[in-house]
Amino acid sequence: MSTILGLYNYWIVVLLMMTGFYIVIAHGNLIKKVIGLNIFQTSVIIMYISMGKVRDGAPPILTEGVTLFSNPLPHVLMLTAIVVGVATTALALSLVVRINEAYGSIEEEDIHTQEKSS
Amino acid sequence: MISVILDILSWICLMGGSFLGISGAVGLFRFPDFFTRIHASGVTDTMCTVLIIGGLMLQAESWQMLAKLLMILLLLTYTSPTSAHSLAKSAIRGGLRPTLGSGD
Amino acid sequence: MISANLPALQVIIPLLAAPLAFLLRKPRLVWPFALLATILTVLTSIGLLQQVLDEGVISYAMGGWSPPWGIEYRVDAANAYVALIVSAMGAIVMFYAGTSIRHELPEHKQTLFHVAYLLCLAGLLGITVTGDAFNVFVFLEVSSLSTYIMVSLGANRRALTATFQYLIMGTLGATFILIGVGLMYVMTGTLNMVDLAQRLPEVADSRTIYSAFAFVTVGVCLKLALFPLHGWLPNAYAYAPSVATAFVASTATKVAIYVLLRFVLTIFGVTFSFNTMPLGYILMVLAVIAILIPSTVAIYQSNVKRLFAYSSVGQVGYIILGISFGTVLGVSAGLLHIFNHALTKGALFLALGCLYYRTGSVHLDAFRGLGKTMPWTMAAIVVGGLGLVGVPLTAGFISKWYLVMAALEQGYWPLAAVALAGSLLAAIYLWKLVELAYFQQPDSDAAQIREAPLSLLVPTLLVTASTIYFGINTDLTVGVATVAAETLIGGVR
Amino acid sequence: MVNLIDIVLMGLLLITAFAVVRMRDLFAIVMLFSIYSLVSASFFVNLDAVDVALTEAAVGAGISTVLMLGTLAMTRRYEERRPRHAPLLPLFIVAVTGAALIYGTLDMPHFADPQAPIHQHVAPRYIEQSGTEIGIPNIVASILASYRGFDTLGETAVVFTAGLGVLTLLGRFGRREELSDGRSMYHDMILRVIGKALVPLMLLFALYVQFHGELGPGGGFQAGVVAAAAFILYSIVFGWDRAQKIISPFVLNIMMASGVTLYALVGVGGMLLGGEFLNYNVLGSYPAGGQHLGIFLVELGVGITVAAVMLSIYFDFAARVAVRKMEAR
Repeated sequence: MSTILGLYNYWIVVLLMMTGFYIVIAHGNLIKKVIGLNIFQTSVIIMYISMGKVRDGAPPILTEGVTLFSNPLPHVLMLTAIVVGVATTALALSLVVRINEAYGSIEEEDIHTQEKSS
Repeated sequence: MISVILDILSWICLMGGSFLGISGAVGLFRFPDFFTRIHASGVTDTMCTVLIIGGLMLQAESWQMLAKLLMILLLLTYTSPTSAHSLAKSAIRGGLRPTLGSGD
Repeated sequence: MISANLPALQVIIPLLAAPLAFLLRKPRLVWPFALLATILTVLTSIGLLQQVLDEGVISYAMGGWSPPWGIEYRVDAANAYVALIVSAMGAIVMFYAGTSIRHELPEHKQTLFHVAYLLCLAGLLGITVTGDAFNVFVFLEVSSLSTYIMVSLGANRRALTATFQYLIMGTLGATFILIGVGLMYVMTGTLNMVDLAQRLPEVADSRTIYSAFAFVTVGVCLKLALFPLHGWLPNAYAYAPSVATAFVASTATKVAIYVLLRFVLTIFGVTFSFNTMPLGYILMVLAVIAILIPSTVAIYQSNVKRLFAYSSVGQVGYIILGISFGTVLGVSAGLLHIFNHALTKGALFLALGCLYYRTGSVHLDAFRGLGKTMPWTMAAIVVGGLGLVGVPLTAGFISKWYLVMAALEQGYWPLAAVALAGSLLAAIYLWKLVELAYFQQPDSDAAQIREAPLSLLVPTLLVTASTIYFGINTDLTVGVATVAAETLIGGVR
Repeated sequence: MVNLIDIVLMGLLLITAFAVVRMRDLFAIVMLFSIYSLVSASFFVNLDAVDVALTEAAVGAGISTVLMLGTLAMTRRYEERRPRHAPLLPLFIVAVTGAALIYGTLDMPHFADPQAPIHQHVAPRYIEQSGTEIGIPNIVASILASYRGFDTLGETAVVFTAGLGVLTLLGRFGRREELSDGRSMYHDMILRVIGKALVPLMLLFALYVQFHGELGPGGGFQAGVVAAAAFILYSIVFGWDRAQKIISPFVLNIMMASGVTLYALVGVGGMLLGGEFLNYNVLGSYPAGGQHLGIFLVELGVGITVAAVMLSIYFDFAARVAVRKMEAR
C-alpha cells in the first residue's frame, strides 16, 4: 500500500511518457509525430521534477526563516531540457514545412509511395 | 472577526467565479455555432477572472502579493475580451457566418 | 596557461568559432576561418593525448567548481584517442569542404553549412571529453541538431525526409539516455561519472538501476545505429552533401560507440554490465546480425553512397562484436576498428564526393569506366574498399585481425568465421564497383570526365594513404588502443 | 490538500494526452498540446519548480504552439489520416518500454521522501553554500549560471543551432519587399490599441525577468522568450514587415551569434585571468563580486541569443507563410 502511495505519481508520469512515445511511433502524420515527441519530452521533465520534490519543501530561493528546500538540481537540468526540446521542435517543424513543399503531403504513407515510385 | 468576514467574502467570490467558469465551459459545448460559443465563454470569462482574483486578493498576505494580483487582473481584463474579439473577427473574415434565427 | 586549459580549449575553440564564423557571413572568409579553427582543434587534441600519455588522467573543473558539484572534464587515454580521431577527421574534411561545398550548395547556404559543421565538431568533442553524465546529453543535442542541418542541405528532396527520420529517432535516443541518466541520478544523487561509478555498486542490485542500464544502452545504440536500430542511417548518409556524409560517417557513430563504452565499462563497470546484466550476449547476437544482414543488403544497392552506408552499419557490428567480449583484447580491437573504420569510411565518402563533383551522381552507372577517367579517385575507392574487406596492408586488416584474436581468445571460433563471412560480403560489393570501373568502357559523354580538382583529391588521397600507413605501422594505434581499453575496463576504482 | 491538487493536475494531463492520441483534427491537437504544456507548468509550480514552470509556460505553451500553428498555416492539412492497420508493433514496443520503466520505479525512493539519496548528495552543498559562495538568493540561478554554467553554455549553443537550422531550412532570404501581406490584423482597431499598450509592458516584464532572475524565478531564457513574444505580438498585429523594420534580419543574425559569443568570452576571460574556463571568481576583486559580474554577463548573453533566435525562427516561419499566400493568389 505504501508502495502505491509513494510511487503512483511516477506511474502516472510513465503512462504520460508512453502516450507520447506511442504517438511518435504509431502515427503517420508528421506534425502529430512532433507533438508526440513534445509530450514525451515534457513527461520526462515531469519525472525529473517529481524526483526533486521534498515534502514540505519550499521553492529553492533563499528566504529568511526557510530551511527546507526542494532539490534545485533537477530544476536546472530540466531548464536545459526544455530549451533543447523547443530547439528540436523548431527544427522538426521547419523540416515538416519543407517536406510538405517538396511532396505535397505530411502523411508518411503518401511520402513513402512517392519515394518508391520515383 | 475581520478575518472570518474576509474569508467568507473571499469564498463567495471564489465560488461565484468558479460557477461562472464552469457555466462558460458548458456554454462552449452546448451552444449551436461558433459565435454563440465564443460569446458564452468570452462574457463569463471576464467576470470569472475578476471574481477569482478578487477572492484571492482578499486572501493576500502582503501588499506585494496584492499588487501582483491587481496587475494580473488588469492584464486579463484587457487581453481576454481582446482575444475573444479577434477570434470572432477572424472567423468573420474567414467566411464563417452566424446561424441566425431558426423558424424562417 | 594554455597547457593547463587544454581540455576546455578542445571544445571551446570550435564552439566559439561557430558564432564568430556566422558573424563573418561571407563564405570566402568563413571557410579559411573555420579551417583555422579545426586545425587549432587538432593541435589541441594532439597536445591533450600527449599530456595524457605522459602524466595520466587529467581532471579539469569547469568554472573552478570541484567535482561532483561542478562539471568535470576528465581526459584519459580513451577519450583523448577518440577526440584525436574526431578532430583530425574534422580538419581534413573541412579542408575538402572548401571546394566541395562551393560546388554543391548555393552561396547563402555555404556559411550556414560551415557554422553547423563547427557546432557539430564542438558537440562531438564535448561528448568525448566530458566527465559528466548530463553534460553528455547537452552536447549530444548540439552535435545532433547541427548534423540534422547538414544532412538536410542535400540536393535531393529525400534529404528532407531522411533528416526528419533521423531527427525523430535521434531525439528518441537522446530522451532514452535522459531517462536512464535520471534513474541513475535518483538512486545516487550525482551526475559526475567518476562519482557515479563509485556510488553505483552500493545500489546496483536494484530494479531502478537495471532499468537505467537498459534505457541508457538502448538510447546509445539508437545513436550508434546498431542493427535493428539503424533505420535512420542509410538514407541520412545517402542524401546528405558529400562533406556531411564523410564527416558524420567517420565521427558521429564513433563518438556514440565511445559513449556506450564509457557508460557500460566505466560507470556501470564490467562486472555489472557483463555478469549481472546479459549485455555481452545481447550485443554479440546483435553484432553478428549487424555484420551479416546489412552487408548483404549493401550488395543490392545501386546508389553507392547508400551501399557504403549499409556497409557502415555492418562495420559498427564489428566494433560492437569486439566490445561484446568485455575483455581488454576485445575492447581494444573495437577501439582500433573505430579508428581504422573512421579513416576507411572517411576516405571512401571523400572519394565519392570527388565522383559527385565531376559526374553529379553516385549511382552505379557513374562508375562505368571510372578506372580510366578518374584513376586516382577510383584508386582511393579500391583501397578503401580493400580496407573494408580487411586485406593485409590496410588498416582494416589490423583491427579485424585483433578482433579474430579476441574471439579465439574466448574460444568463440564461430564468431571468427562470422567476421570472415562479413569480409567476403564486403568483397562482393567491392567487386561490383571494380568490375564496372576497370572492365567496362565509359559511356560516350562520360569519357570527357576529368580527374577531380586537387583541392578535393589531396585530402582524399591523404586519408587513403593513411589507411595504408596505419595498416603497416601499427605501433601507435595498437599501443594507444590497448592503453585506452585498459583504462576503460580498469575503470576509475 | 496539495495531494488533491496534484491528482487533479495529473488527471488533466492524462485526459489531454489521451485526447491527443484520439483526435484527428490537427488544429485541436495543437491546442491540446498547448493545454498539456500549461497544465504541466502549473504542476511544476506545485512541485516547487518555479523557474521551470515559468520556462515551460513561455516555451511550451507559448513559442512551441505559435510555431506549430505556423506550420499548420503552411501545410493546410487539418485532418490526420486514419491508419490502415492496427498498430500492433508500436503498441508492443510501448508496452515493453513502459513495463521496463514501471519495473524501474519499484525500487525508487518514494515521492517527496526527504531521505532519498538524491537529496543527500551534491544538492545540499548548493542549498547550504550557494548563499556565501555565489551570493544570490535564487539557488537555481546559481547552479544554472555558475556551478553548472558549462551546461548552460551548451544549451545556448543548442538554441543558436536551432536558429541556424530554421534559417537554413526556411530562410528569410529574397523577395521580402514584394510581400505586403504581413499585416492582415492591422485594420482591427481594438487589436491595434491593445497591442500597442501591451508590447511595452511585455518588454518591461522581460527586462524584469532578466535582471530579477538572481532574486526570484527568472533569468536569461525566460526573459529572452518573453521579449521575443512581445515582438511576435507586435508583428502579428502590425505586420511582420513592420516588425522587421524595428529589428532587421541583419541585426537579428548579429544578436543570435553575439549572445553565445559573449557567454563563451566570459569563460575565456576567466581563463585569461588565471582561473578555469567559466571561473567567475577571478573576474572581480573578491569572489562573490566576480560571481555577480559573471552571472550577470552570461545571463545577458543567454537572453540576447534566446530572444534573437526565437524571433528569428518566428520571422522565418512568417515570411514563408506570406510567400505561400502570395503564390496561392
